[in-house]
Formats: sequence, C-alpha cells, structure tokens
Amino acid sequence: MEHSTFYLGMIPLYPLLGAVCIGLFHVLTCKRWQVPPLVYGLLACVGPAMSFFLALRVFFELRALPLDARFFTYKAFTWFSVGDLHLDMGFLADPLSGLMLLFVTFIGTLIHVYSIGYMSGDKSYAKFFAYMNLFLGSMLILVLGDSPVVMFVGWEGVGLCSYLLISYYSEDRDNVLAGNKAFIVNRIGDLGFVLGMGFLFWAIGSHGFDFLSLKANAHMMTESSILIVCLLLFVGATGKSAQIPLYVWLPDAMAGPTPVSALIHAATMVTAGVYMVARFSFLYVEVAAAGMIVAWIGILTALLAAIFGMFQDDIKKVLAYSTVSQLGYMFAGVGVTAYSAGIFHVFTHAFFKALLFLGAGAVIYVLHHEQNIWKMGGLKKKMPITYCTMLIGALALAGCPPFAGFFSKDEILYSALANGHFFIWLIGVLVAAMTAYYTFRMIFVVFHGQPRDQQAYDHAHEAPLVMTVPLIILAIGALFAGFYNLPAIFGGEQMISHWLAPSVADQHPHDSFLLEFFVIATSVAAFAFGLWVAYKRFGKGAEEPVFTGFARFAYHKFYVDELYDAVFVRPYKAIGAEISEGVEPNMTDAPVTGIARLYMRVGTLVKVLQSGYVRVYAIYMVLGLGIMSFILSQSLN
Amino acid sequence: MFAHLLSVMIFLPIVAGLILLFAPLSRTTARIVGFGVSLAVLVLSIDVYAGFTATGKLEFVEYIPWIPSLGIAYHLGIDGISLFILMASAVLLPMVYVLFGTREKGYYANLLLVEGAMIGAVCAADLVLFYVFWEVMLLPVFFMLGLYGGPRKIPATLKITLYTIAGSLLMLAALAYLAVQYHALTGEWSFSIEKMGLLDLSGHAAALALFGFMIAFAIKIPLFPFHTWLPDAYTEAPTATTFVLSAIMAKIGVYGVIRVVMPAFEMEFARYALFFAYAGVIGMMYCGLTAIAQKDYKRLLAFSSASHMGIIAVGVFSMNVQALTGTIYQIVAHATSTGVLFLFAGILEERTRTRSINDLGGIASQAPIFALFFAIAMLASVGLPGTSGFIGEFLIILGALKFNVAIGVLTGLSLIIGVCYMLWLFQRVFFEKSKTASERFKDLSPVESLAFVPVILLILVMGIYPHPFLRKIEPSTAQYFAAATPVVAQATTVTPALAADLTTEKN
Amino acid sequence: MTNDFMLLFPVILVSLGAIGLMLAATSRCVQIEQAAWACGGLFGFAFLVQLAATLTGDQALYSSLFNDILVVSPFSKAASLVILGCGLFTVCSSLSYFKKNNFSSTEYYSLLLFAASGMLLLTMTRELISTFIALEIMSLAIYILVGYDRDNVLSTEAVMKYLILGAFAGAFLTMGSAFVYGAAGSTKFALIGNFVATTGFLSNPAILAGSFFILVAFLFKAAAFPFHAWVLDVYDGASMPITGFMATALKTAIFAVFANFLLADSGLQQGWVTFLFYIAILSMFMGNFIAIGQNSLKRMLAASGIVHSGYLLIGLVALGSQPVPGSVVAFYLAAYAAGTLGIFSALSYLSGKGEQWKNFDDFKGLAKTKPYTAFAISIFLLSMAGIPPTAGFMGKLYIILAAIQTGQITLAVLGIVSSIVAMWYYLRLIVTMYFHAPERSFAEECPSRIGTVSTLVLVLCVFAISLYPIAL
Amino acid sequence: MIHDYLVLSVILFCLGVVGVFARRNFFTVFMSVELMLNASNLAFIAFARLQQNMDGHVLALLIMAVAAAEAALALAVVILLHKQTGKLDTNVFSLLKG
Repeated sequence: MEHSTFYLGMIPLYPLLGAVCIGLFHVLTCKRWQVPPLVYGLLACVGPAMSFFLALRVFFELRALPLDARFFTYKAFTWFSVGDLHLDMGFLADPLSGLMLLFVTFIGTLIHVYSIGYMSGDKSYAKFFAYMNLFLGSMLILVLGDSPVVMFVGWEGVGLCSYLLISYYSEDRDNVLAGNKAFIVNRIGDLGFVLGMGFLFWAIGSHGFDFLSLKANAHMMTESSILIVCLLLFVGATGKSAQIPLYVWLPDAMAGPTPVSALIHAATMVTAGVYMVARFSFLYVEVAAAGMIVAWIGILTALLAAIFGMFQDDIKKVLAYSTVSQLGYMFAGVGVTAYSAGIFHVFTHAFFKALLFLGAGAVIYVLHHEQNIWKMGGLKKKMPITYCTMLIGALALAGCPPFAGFFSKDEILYSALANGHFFIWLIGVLVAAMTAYYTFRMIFVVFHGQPRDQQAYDHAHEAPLVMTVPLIILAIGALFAGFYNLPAIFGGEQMISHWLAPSVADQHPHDSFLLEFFVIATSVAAFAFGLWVAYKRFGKGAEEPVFTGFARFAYHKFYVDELYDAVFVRPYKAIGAEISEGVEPNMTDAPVTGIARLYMRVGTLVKVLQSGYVRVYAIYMVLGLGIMSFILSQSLN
Repeated sequence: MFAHLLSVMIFLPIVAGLILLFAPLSRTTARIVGFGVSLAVLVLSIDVYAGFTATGKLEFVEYIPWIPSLGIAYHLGIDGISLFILMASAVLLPMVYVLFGTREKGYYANLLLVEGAMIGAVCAADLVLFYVFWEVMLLPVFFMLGLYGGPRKIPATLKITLYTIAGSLLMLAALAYLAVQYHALTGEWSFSIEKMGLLDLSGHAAALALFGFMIAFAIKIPLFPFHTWLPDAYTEAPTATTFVLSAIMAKIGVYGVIRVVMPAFEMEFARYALFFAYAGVIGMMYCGLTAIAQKDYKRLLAFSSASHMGIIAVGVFSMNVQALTGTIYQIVAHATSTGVLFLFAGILEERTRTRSINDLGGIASQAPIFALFFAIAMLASVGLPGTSGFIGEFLIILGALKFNVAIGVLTGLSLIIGVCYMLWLFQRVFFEKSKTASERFKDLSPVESLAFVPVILLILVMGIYPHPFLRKIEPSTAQYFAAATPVVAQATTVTPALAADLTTEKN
Repeated sequence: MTNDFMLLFPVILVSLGAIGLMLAATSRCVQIEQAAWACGGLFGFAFLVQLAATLTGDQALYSSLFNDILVVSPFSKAASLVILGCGLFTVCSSLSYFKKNNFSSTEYYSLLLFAASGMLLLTMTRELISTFIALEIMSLAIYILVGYDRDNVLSTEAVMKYLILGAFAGAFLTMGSAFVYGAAGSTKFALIGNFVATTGFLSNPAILAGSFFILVAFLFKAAAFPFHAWVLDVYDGASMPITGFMATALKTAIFAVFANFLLADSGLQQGWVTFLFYIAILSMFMGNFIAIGQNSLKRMLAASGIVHSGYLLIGLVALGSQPVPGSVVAFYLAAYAAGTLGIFSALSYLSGKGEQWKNFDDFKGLAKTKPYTAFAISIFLLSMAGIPPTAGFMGKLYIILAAIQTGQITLAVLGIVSSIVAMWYYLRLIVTMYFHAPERSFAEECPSRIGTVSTLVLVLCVFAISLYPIAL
Repeated sequence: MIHDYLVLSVILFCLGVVGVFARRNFFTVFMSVELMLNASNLAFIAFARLQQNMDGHVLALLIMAVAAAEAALALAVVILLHKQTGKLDTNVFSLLKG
C-alpha cells in the first residue's frame, strides 16, 4: 500500500494518551486546587472521539481495497525477538477488526459522554475517566493486535481496567472482592490463552507469529494439536466472555459504576472472547470438535444465564445475566462456524445492551442508586425518554422483529439448524422465549404498574440531557443496526457477512427459503410467548414474589458461587495457611533447626570428656594407641 | 571511557565504604558520600552499557595474574548476562540513599561495601575471584542485618549466614574439583570460568561437584527447599538489606548457575535439569501458596519474591534460548518490581510503625502517588503485559513449555498464584476503609517520588519496548545453544517430540 | 662448613641471644623492658635474615649440613620464618600483657628465645637424635613458660598436666626411635627411608612399632585427636602470650618436623596415610564439638587449634601432590599463625588483670567502645574460619586442592563440612561483640600502643598473606 | 640374647605406661615416666649392640641428660604444687576442665 498506515497505531494511542494526561494532570493538581470535573470529562471524550474518526477512516480505506486483499497492517516497532521467536508491535486492520473498531469507538465515545452526567458529583472523577480511557486504549490494542501476543496485551489490559473499575468504590469491601474475583477468574482464562499461544508457537510460530503467517501455516499442524490450541484459547475466551465455568465474575462485576457495566461488561470487553475465536477461525474450522465444544458451552451458558435472569431482582443483575446469555448465543454462533453471525450479534448486542444499561443507569441515577426493581414501578410517566429508549432496547434484546437483536439472533439460530445442530437450535429457541420473559418482566416491573416506593417516586425526574442524548442515539442504533445484515429472505444482501467474509472462515449453509422461514417463525413465536407470560404476571404491577422450590434454587443461582467457594477458594486458603503454619516450620525448616539443635547437644556432651584429670587424658592416649595398634594388627594379617 | 572501568566500579564503593566505616563522620555526610559514590558507579555503568557491543564474548576484560603457580588471576569481564545484573545493582542502589535518610553511618558504609562486592561477583571471570566476592558479599549483609535489623534479628542473622556459608563452602570444594579436573585434562592450572567450559564432566564425582555448586546457588537464589532462611531474614532485615538481597544478591545465585554450572557440567546438568526445574516450579507454588497466608506484608513480599525466583530458576533449567533470555530479562524485571516493592514496604513500615496487614487500609485514598507506584510495581511482579514482568515470564513459560509440557503448564500457574496474594495484599492495604495506623499516612514527598520515577519508567519501558535490552542479552545466551553441546542435545531431544505432535511438517 | 653456618645463622643468633639474656638476667642493671626490646629486636633481626635467605638464598631444594643431620629446605625456611614472626609478636603481646600482670622477669624472654631456637632446630632436623634434643629444648622452655605465673594455681596445674603428658609422649618418642634405630641401624631419616624402601614397611615389626610410636609423639605435640585432651587445660592455664606462642610457633615446629619425617621417605607416609586420614577426620570433628561447648575464649581457641591440626593432617596426607613438598602445610601454618597470634595479642591487652575477662560474654558490645579492636578480632576470626579475602581462606583452598588432587575427595569434603560446623563458634564471638549491648565499659584496659600496633600489623599480615601468597 | 634385653625393656616400658595412668601421686607418676625413658635407654643400648655402632649409646646418654632436666623441672613443679595446695594427688588438680 502506498498510503501511510501510521494512523492505525494512533487509534489505540489516543485514548492511552488521554489516560496518561488525565492521570498526570490529576496527580499534579489534586494537592493544590479543585479542578472542575467537566474538564476531565471533556478531556476524556477527546481520545475516544479521535479514535472513532480514525476508525471511520480505516473503514473507508478498507472499503476501497479489493476484496481479496482487504487488509493492511502497521508495524510500530520490533517488540521482541529471541531465537526464532520474532514479534512486532504491529496492528492489523481487516474487515473483522474494522467492524469491531467502528462500534467499539462509537459506543465508547457515547458512554464517555454519558458518564460526564452520570459521574457528576463523584469525588474521584479524574481517576474514573483515566481508567475509562485506559480501558478503551487496551480494547483497541486487543482489536487491532496483529499477533496473538499483542492481542494478549490488550486482553490483559482490559482485564486490569475492569478490575480497577469494578473495585472503583473501593471503600466497600464487597466491591473490591468483586474486582479481585473478576481479575483472578480472568487470569485463569489467560493461563489458557498463554498456553495456547505457547503450543501454537512451538508448532508453527517459528515461521512468523502474526495472524497472517499463522493463517498461512495453519495447515502444517496436526488435528490433535489444533484441537489442543483451540481448546486452550477457548479457555481464555470463557474467562473473558463469562462462559461456563468461568461466568461467575460477570454478575458481581455490576458492583462498578453503571457506565462501566455498559461499556466494559456489556458492549465491548466481554465480547472479546467471541472476537478472539473469530480471529482464530482459521484454526477452529480445521477441527469440527473444537467448534462443537464451543457451541455447546455457549448454548448451555445461554440457557443457564437465562434461567438465573428470570429470578433476579437487581435491575443490573438482570441485565448482567442477559449479557451472559447473549454471549452464549454468540459462542453458539461462532461454534457452528457462523462467524459472521456471531460477530453480527456482537455488533447489535453492543447497541441494545449498552442502551439497556445506560437506561438502567439513568433510572438508578434518578432514584439515588436504588437498584432493586421491587422498589421501582410506574416510572414511565416520570421519565418517558428513558422508558421509550429502554423499551426499544428491550424489544431488541428480546428479539422482536424488526429490531436489531432479532436479525442477529435469528441468523445464529438459522445457521445452527442449517448446519445440522438441532438441539443447539432447540435450546436457542427456548432461551429466546426466556429472554423475552425476563426482559419484559423487568420493563413491566420498573416502568408500569403503581410506584412501590412513593417517596422515591415523587423525587424521580427525567435524566439530564447529557445522559438522554446517548440513549436516543443508541436507541436508533438498536432500531436499525439489524438492517445491515438483512437476510436474503427480507431482500437484504447480508452486508456484514460479505464484509467479514475475507477475514473469517464462514461455512455458509446453502440458503433454503423454507428452513429460514421456519426458523424465523419459531423465534417470533418464542418471543411472543415470553412476552405474553411476562405480561400476564407483571403487566399490571405485581408484588415481590417469594421464591420456592426450583425458583428458590434458581434465585440463588444454583449455589454455584457457594460451590466454587467451597471447592476452590477455601481449600486454596487452607492449603496456604497449612503450609505456612504447619509444613514450613515442621517439615521444610525442620532439618535445618534439627541439625542446629543436635549440634549444640553434641557440644555439651563432649564437654564431659574433658574431665580435667590428667590420668584420664593419659588413658585417652593409651586407648587411642591400643585401638590404632589393633587396627594395625588387623591390617597386617 | 578509560581502562579498568570494572575495577573502578568494584573498588570505588568498597574503598569508600571502608573509609566511611573508620572515619568519624556524621550520618548525613555518610549518606551524601554513599549517594555520590553510588551515583558515580551508576554513571560508569551507563558508560559500560553504552560501550557494550553484544558479541557474546567477554568484554571490558582485565587480566592480572595473581597466583601464577595455580593459574589464579584477577580476571574481570562482562557479557550480556552479567551486564544486566550489573546494571540492576548500579541503577537501583542510589535510590536507597535517597529514601532512607535517618540511618546510621555503618548502614551506608555496608551498603557501599555490598554494592562493590556484588559488582565484583558479577564481573569476576575467575572462579576463585568469584568465590572471594561471593563470600565478601555476605559480610555486609551479616552486619547490616545484625546491627540494624528488627526485633528478632540475631537468630535470623545467624540462620542466613550459617546457611549461606555452608552452601558456599560446598561450592569451594566443587570449584577446587573443577580446577583439579582441568589440571588433569590439560596439565596446566587455571581457574578461568571460560576455560571450565572445555571440561565435560560426568560420573559420580562430577555429580557431587555439580550438587556442591547447585546447593550453594540454590541457597542463595533461594530454590525450594533451601529457602527457609529467607522469610526470617527478609522480614527482620532493614529495608535496604532486604532490597539488596532480593533485588540483586538472589540473582547472582542464578547468574552463578548460568555462568559456572551450565558450561562446566553440560552432561550432568542436562541430566539433572528436569529435577531442578521441578524444584523451581514446586518452590514457585509452595511459596506462592504460603504468601497468601501471611499476616505481615514484608513476609508476604518475601515469599512472593521466593516464588518468582522459582520461575526464574525454571527458566535457567529449561535449556533453550527463549527461556534463558527470558530468565535474564526476568532477573532485571524482578529486581525492578519485587525489589522496589520491598522499598515501598520499608516506607510503609517507617510511616505506619507496623508490619501487620490487618492494621492497614485505605491508603490509596490517603496517598494516591504511593498507591499508583506500588500498583505499577505490583502489576509488573504479577507479569501484566506492558510491564517488564510480562516479557520475561512469557519467554520463560514459552521455553519451559518446549522443555517439558508439564513444567510449562505448572509454570503458567504462576499467572494465577501471583495475582491471588498480590490482589489480596493490595485490597487490604490500599483499599477498604482506612484504619488508625494508616489514617494519617503521608504521601511520597516530591523527592521520594522523583527517586522512584526512573524505576517506574524503567518498568514500563522494559515492558513496552524490550527489544533494545534483549538485543544485548541474546548473543550471550544464544551461545549456550550454538554448539552441539549435550545441553543442546538434551534440549533437542525434547523439542522434536513436542514439535512432532504439533506439526505435520516433514523436513 | 661456612656455608652451613650461614644457613644456620638465625638459629645461632637466637640461641646466643637466649644465653646472653640469661646471663644478663643475673645482673640487676638490666630492666625487663630492655630485655623485652632486646628479645624482640633479636627475633626481628633473625626474621629479616631468614627472609633474606629465603628470597635470595640458593634455590637448591635440600642443602644438608653436618653430614645430613640438619637440612635446610624452602619448607624449613618458611617454617622458621613463621616461627620467628610468632616470636616477635609474642614479645609484643607479652609487653602489653605484663602491663597488667606483674610476674614477668628477664628470664621470661630468654626462655622465649630458647624455645624458639629449639623450634628452629626442629624445623631442620633430619635425624632422630637431633629431633629429640630439639624437641626437648623447646618443650622444657615451654614447660617453664606455661607455669611462669607461680602464684597462680591454674598455671601450676597446667604445667603439671603438660609436664606429665609431655614427658609421657617424649618417652614414646624415645622408644620409637629406639626401635627404628634398631631396625634401620641408623637414626637419619634418609637412611631409614632407604631401609624402608628396600625391606618394605610392613615386613619389619620394629620399624612398624617404632614409626608408630614416633607418630604418636608427634600427634601428641600437634594435639591431634586421641592425644588432644591436654591442649585445652594447658592453654587455659598458660598466660595469653604464651598460649598464643604455643598455638602457633610450637604447632609450626611440630608440623615441620612431622612433614620432614614423612617426606624423608614416601614409604612411611604411604604406610601411615590411612591412620592420618582417620585421625585428621576425628581431630576436625572432635575439635569442633569440643569448641562448641566452650565459654572461655582460650579454650575455644585451643579446641579450634585441634581442628586446624586436623586440616594440617590433611595437608600431610596430601603431601605427595604438592609442587614444593610441604608448601601447602607451611602456607596454612603461616595463615593460621597470623590469625591466632592476632587474637591472642588482642586478648593480651583486653583480658585485664589476672585474665579476668576471657569468656564470650565478657566481650559483649566491644564494638561499641573499641570498634577497631573488635574489627581486628573479627578479621582474625574470619581468617581462622577461612572466609575470603583473608589468609585462612587461601590456606583452606590450598589444602582442599591438594587433597582433591591426591584423590582424597572424601577428606576434602569432610574438611569442608567440618569448617561449616566451625563457622558457628567463630561467628558467635563476632555476634557477641557487635550485636549485643555492652555490659561493662572497657575503660579499665589501657591498650598499650605496642599491643594495638602489633594487632594492626597482624591484620595487615592476614590480608597480605592472602593477597600475595608467597609461591612456596 | 638381644631379645631378652628388648623384652625386658618392653616390659619396663609397659610398667611405666600402666603406672602413668594407674597411679595418682605425682611423684609416682613421674617415676613411671622415668621408667619408660630408661626402658628406651635399655633398648637403645641393646640395639647399639645389635647394630655394632655407637649412635645408640649417644642417644642413651642424651636421653639421660634430658631426663635429668625434666626431673629438675618436675621437682620444681612438685614444690609449687605443694606450696599451693599441700597435696600431690593429681586428681586434686582438676580445676581446668570442661
């Protein structure tokens, strides 16, 4: 390419610089005078905005390229090179990363704007925005990284930021614990990632460890090794994207400020796993088994999270579980090798889930950080804009045509069925119904019926403009994002699928009108059913139910957290304590101290021999003499 | 740049230290002198670094016969491996004088002595000279620990001293054995470390000698299960001593393995490498697990340091260029992260007068700068990408994976284990509500912050742009695997096995 | 013949000086101080002469005089250097010692000279008669010096024990030499060597028993394991300077003659190597174990002396491998002498009147009040412990090298192990001096200048010997 | 012929040895030592006869001289001991021990 690709490196750099500037500025000024928060807010919005425009530029430059060579890279510098391992700090722009780039920067910017309002009156305002910018930067590195290792840099970076932002209200121990949980669980995943990279490197990495050359050399690898690598990488994905068995951190992560939940734990970071699987699609398509495992883990997670979601009473927890569940869908999608469908769902999900979170945030904001839906109710009169936008988001999430969620979900379900995974499809449909149910349960309880907390209700009012505007914009996105990939049946030409085709190894089922129609029908039916049930139960306002039997079991999330705590956390701590109290002094250190003690003992014993009687000394001599001569005589004959 | 640069770097601090010991000076003067001298060393070291052209051979060589009849010589020289330990000590030690201003004269004098001795040990190219510095290194630590240590200092002092000397005396026997073998082989006496590479020893006696060396180094590193002196010593020692011990002295143990043991005992080394690697991994997990149960943050850091040394050891024994290079890199990273953490712990102790984690809390809100620096060092020590910790750890894991899959996977566990106790520590000390002890915690003064800034920057730079550093290391490490030595043979016997089931490549 | 006298010059000098002082003592006009200075000067002069002879003298390995009764070899030269040095520093420490204790007299110094002359002879003898005579010249003088403080019960007891056991051992020596003479028909080492070489060692019981007895006598004087018991009590009873003198000069002389005796013919050495092997090990470990339990510095040092005899025995076992026979032993002796003398010369002015302070606990916090002395003592201790860069380390290194080279790897390793064990009681004193709070102000000792100076000089020696090891 | 002398001298020597550690009186102990010395003298003379040269005689004479010197010293010590404690039992003198 003759045109310079330098700006590719700038994309992640802008937010990072923003973070550094804010941080330094804060550190230098905090001691002396009080800087108006708005300054930081605006400062923070600059970086993401710049990146967004650059992302647009990337997008258009990619468009300009011919389909078969639709990528370009920028190598900032040689990162490190040891033996036959050579790594550049390089960035890769191809349709996949281009798309991610677009909506990550777009939504990121919006949420920064939103945060200005939401975080107003928070004491460590600057810190928040520094973290947010840092996050965005790392996320962009993750997206743009041209080799697994560079990707891993962003991968861990976003993990760190999520930790910092979850434990943002660090006064409260629970928040910090939630943060630790997130970081550690993510680290477990990262171990998988690292080992995966390790095997990958020793297999084919010596021919170049960036995605392009890996893709080129993938054929050298054996089935088994590909399977190993894929699974290890998927472990990483489950950690980052909260899939079974590592999903437990995401609900707790809601401890952070709501914009964080929206940006990190709904729209962008958690989808990194899906993105990574799509990135490595050239490996996953090689072995069907890997894909199958991914798909099943995904769909089961979707089911489980949906079940939990039906019984939550914290508005953010409901959304959190719906996120997990939707992520499950995405994995199901990429698992059945419908990568574009998966990414498409990531795309749409980003809009409507961010929308929902921000809406919920607005509600929480006006109710002074009240999150329990059973303390809300009838808010639609008080805050109409929030209501409308959230309704759109809900419809999108529930998969009601023609909202964004419908198309993407439908795409996944269709390709699942079309690729012959009947049960995955079946569970998918079931989950769709449940999704509709719990989404509208939330909507009804929060906005319809009578206010449950009159006094709080009276103080409620519409959120400020700086918060509602992003809501509206996102709502528009949630409305229309779906049309970008309009399936043929609706006369669309699946723009995104075609867009992604160069970078992901899709395996398109032959389109069959009948099948597709059937799938659409079923999912619409599922949506309608879920909506109907939700309306029956909560439509006209309902009191907080008392859970019994299975419901109670589900309400406590099948006691999975307790299980993990009992099986992993406690034993770990117990072992640690045991070693430091028991093993260290009594076994490892025992020989040393033992020798020392013995040695002193001997010293005191030997003193006795020095009796002080000269005769005894003479006897020693003679005895020594005798023994020696005895030995001598022995040696003689 | 002038001749005898290394000698100057070695003896300038030693002489200055001795003068300080005997001259009746005020502690401020001592501090200033100490700071000045260590800065001078720093400048010289930068000169060395600039002049160092990574050829993989010894550079800045000085050779003066000492005991001709036995071929013992005053023989100095550095290569990519020693250079970085040299740099670490030269760069890090000046900080101490800035941070701890209220200590006795002897404290600073001993610091100078230990600096000189450590530089000497790293630069020595003659076994006897190496041994001399190796032992001299210990004496200032002995005195600092015993004179200025915590309440339970004397038992700790005796333990570390006797333990370490026991090890090094075994090494003495082993190196005598080497020399005699060399004499038997070539008919001439020599203690030159390079020439020991000509030996390829095997058999029981050689194994004994190998273990003689290994025990000495294992105690210094410390490698499981020879680490038991460490918690007491690190905890009771004054901060600077702990810092020196963990940041540099431990590394000289690793350096010894790389420099002396690997070339001389190729055969035996290759035979026992797996065993030692397991020792390293077990130590990593053992200490990592122990750390989580500590109530005393200095003790916790001590165990974490030991745990990381375990990983470094794995890198040494994995016997491929990635792992070895990673080891050297990790050595510096560990010095700048864990070592610096000890400095923070020292500041914490000075200001809160407590070492118990339970008495602390909420410092992040009291002292943002302190918290920020601590966090960066901590993240480096848990090997977060973008910090110096990651590069080394990644390379080591990579290499270990090639050497032996089990070792590799276990080494990987350090990603998790390290994070557990570090986050716990950070939560209890920096987050949550602030307790009485930490209520009025004073943030770093501008001077102190300034003292830390270079290291913090180093952590980040080494994480983001490691290439220039690695370029100086790699030639020296690559040498070990250039020729078809048994080490390489051993290493390659593993690789095809691994590669074969990874790739269908037929060539 | 003149050449012979030239080579013997130091001995002659010392013995004449001894006689002269003895005569001078009869007249009142000679002050003790003057005698001391004279004695010291004599030692110094002899030392210089010997040094000159060593450095410039003919490098012939053996130059035998008085038809092979005495032999001057580089080894004997080195040994006599050490002895003369010991004498010099003993005089210095005596000077500072007698500032506190007043039982000295002119004869004291002449006896020192007598003992020294005996030792010098002992380093050169290559023949049983002269060995016996030299040994006795030395011993008799030492006996008297040990019991010099006539009012002190302890020193009397010490001399009593020493006298009985010494004479006992002497009797063994004579009996042994009788048998050897009977078998070989001559008392010259060389001829005995030839005899053993021709007839073989084990074949002849007389040689066997004789050499065995002689060995016992030597081992007794060297305080090796089963014959070590006297050493603690005698050192404890004797006065500080004399203890130092015995610990260093006497040991040097004995090992010199021991080495000569074994060197004279490899046959004997080979014959006894196994015994020496076990005795070396036992001495090292028993010495250590005895030393651990001691609270008195003198007794600790005595016990450590046993350990060092063990090392020297290793040197004797490995005699064969040394470039210049006995070089390792001589070097080790020099190193050990420097350290030990240093400690004793420091103790001579620290121990106070009637040696009231000679336990570990008496030196708590010495570093606070007397930093330089404490530092010096630490250096000496480290040297004895064999920590670089002190002389002791080099000595140990040489011993280990020699042992390994002769294939005595077990011995080398055990030697190392024992020195690990030994670390404890050397460090113990350092810890006491530095890390404990002072319990008494060390005001009452006025360190005489001469004492401090000699100590300082010895510190320098400790480093000098290690940094410029004379390639023996 | 010679052998009888030797046997005798050995017997004397052994007697001396036994005396040294069996008896407690300082005098007796020292006399036993002298006995040992004389035993060796006897051996020397005998061997001198056997070897037909004079070295043995020389040695014997020297040994006598030395023995005399030692005896003198021993007597001095005896006087000291007696002056200080009034006893000559060697077991009394065990202040230095341990």
